[in-house]
Amino acid sequence: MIAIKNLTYSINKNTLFSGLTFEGASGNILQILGSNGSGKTTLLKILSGITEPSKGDLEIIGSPKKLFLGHKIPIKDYFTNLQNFLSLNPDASESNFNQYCEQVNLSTSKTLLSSALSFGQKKKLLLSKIFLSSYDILFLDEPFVGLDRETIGIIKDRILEMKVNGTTIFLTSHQEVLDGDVVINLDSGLITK
Amino acid sequence: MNEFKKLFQKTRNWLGPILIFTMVMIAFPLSLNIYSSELVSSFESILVISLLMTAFISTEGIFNEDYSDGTFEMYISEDGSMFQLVLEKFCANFLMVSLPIALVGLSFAVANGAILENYLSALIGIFFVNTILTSIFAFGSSISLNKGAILGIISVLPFSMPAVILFGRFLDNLSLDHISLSFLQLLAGLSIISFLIFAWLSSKIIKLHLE
Amino acid sequence: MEKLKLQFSSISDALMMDGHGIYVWIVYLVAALILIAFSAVTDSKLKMAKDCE
Amino acid sequence: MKNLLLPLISIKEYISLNHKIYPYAMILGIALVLVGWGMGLFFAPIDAVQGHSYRIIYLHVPMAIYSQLIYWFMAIWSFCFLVWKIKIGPYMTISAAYVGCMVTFLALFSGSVWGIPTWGTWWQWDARITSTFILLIMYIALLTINSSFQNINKADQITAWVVLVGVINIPIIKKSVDWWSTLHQPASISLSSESSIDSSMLIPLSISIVGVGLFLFALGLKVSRLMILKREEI
Repeated sequence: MIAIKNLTYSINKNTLFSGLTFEGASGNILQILGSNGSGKTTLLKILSGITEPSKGDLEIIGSPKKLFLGHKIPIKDYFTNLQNFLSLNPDASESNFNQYCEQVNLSTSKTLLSSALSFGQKKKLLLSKIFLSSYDILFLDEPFVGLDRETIGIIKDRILEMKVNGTTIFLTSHQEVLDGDVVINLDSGLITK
Repeated sequence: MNEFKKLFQKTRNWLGPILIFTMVMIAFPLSLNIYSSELVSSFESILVISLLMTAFISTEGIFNEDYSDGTFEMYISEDGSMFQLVLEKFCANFLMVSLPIALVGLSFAVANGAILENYLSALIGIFFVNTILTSIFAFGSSISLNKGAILGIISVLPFSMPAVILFGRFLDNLSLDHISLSFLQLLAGLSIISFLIFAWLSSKIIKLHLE
Repeated sequence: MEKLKLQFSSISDALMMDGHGIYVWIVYLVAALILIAFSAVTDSKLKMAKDCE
Repeated sequence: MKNLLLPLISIKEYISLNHKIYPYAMILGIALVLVGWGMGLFFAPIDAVQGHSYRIIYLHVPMAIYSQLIYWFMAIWSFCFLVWKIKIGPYMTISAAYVGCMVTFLALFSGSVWGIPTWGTWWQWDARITSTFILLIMYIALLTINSSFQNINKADQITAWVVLVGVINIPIIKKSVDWWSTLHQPASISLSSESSIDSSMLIPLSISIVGVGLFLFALGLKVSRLMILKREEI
């Protein structure tokens, strides 16, 4: 589905990683490991097509449905929860919102402004995107940060469900919640299966 | 539609420029003798300068929020067209800021006796010039994303000079009652061209910023 | 072409230039200063950059 | 053919070429400038109308010409950089911007001083002066943009885009300012009477134009070398 050859990225004279070669087959979880500042987020951004690599090829076969969820949360404070939910999921309806809130245990009112939400709650609202539609390739940057144990479990289940359905999932995480089929270690440059 | 909703919710981003424009329009005659003939003659330049200022103020943070909260990144990863998003933002700004400002500007122009006839032409002219300036300054704001506004202004201010000159000519002709349909067409054409070109450039620059 | 001959009889004459000298000489002096300064600054920076390597 | 194009692609090749050309350009440039300005200042005949103050022309005209030409030069390199990703593109653009900024300032300055004895004022809202002034602002803006991003690649690309927008804008600005100033006041003042210039004035002028050009080129080579030294590992 997605093939990377000799990928190199450098800012000015500083090379973050070089010569990365791997493939992401459908139904695989690819875990990206590395210390702070090793370029995990940058690699995800390159894979999702936001950033251009300095060198190397990035080949994506077909036109898969992609999604990148970074550690920034695109929730607008001046929108109500429902408005935010609907702008994140244009095809959803109000009943989807209530359903989703029950599913992830998000206790809030739809007419409340999202500025009242806590970080974890905002993150829950954002993650509705992976619950309400399916994707071919998913890029998750630290998806479990700021979430309670219960929610982590729910999201883990959803990720595993998507994996069974053939989604390629790229993941960076400091918490060891999920085991990757492929582990990309940016510190050592090793790729293990 | 989403962009309209967003702009509408951020009251200060659209009401602010309109209020500032109105304040300048009110403050200007106070600085002159009320019976002085300067009132009419210097009104044009005040109008141009305040249009320039409000175009800058209204576009100053046009991309900042979506940039810093990750909306752009998510949008691009879903293969969304940045160009289209920027076009929507521009349109929202035109309707919510430029049009009201054109109306306010026209009413003050009439009140100060700078425009006696051709109200519709004046309205259309002010509106189109405002859209040109808005497009140019929005481009500047895309350059200075998260770098503070000064960088954006100095980099696009030279580009706005032709628009200022054009507007000066327009107001001159208007007061002499020489305004022709072709002049309005020229303004409309330039407005559309600058709208498309600067929206496209802004989308390019924003993509560069996301790296 | 034959008009191209020395126009001034003395140095003070060349400096005065019938009262226009001040303008002419200021322009040329300032220009020369700026050009030389630009060149010198670049040179010294080049040297510094080379030393750092 | 490939060997000729190599300096465009490889920084190393460019540096060695730069080292080869630089001394010739510098020495020849300085020599020609000295000859041209010397001839202009001391040997060229006096202008019938303006008197001796016209001698500023030998500095002013070359600077005015290059202030425009350098922008076009930058635009070409920016275009090459954006389209073909030519590596030395940004170095050429930015080093030209430094030189161009200085040259445009000198053009404005010499013009202003020249204006005092000739027009009785140091500033006139003439089309050419105004558009040159806007050009100076553009140079400064470009340098500011380029220096305000930490990621050099990003800075170079954004600068290149702004240069290209600017190059479309230069003729527009010029035309519009022309339109504006000619309608406000009669265009009685023209900066130089190039059409009726005598050969005895033309020769020093052309020598200084060539000389200043070579000297500026050498300066540009030097600045680009400095930038490469700072940014790249060779």
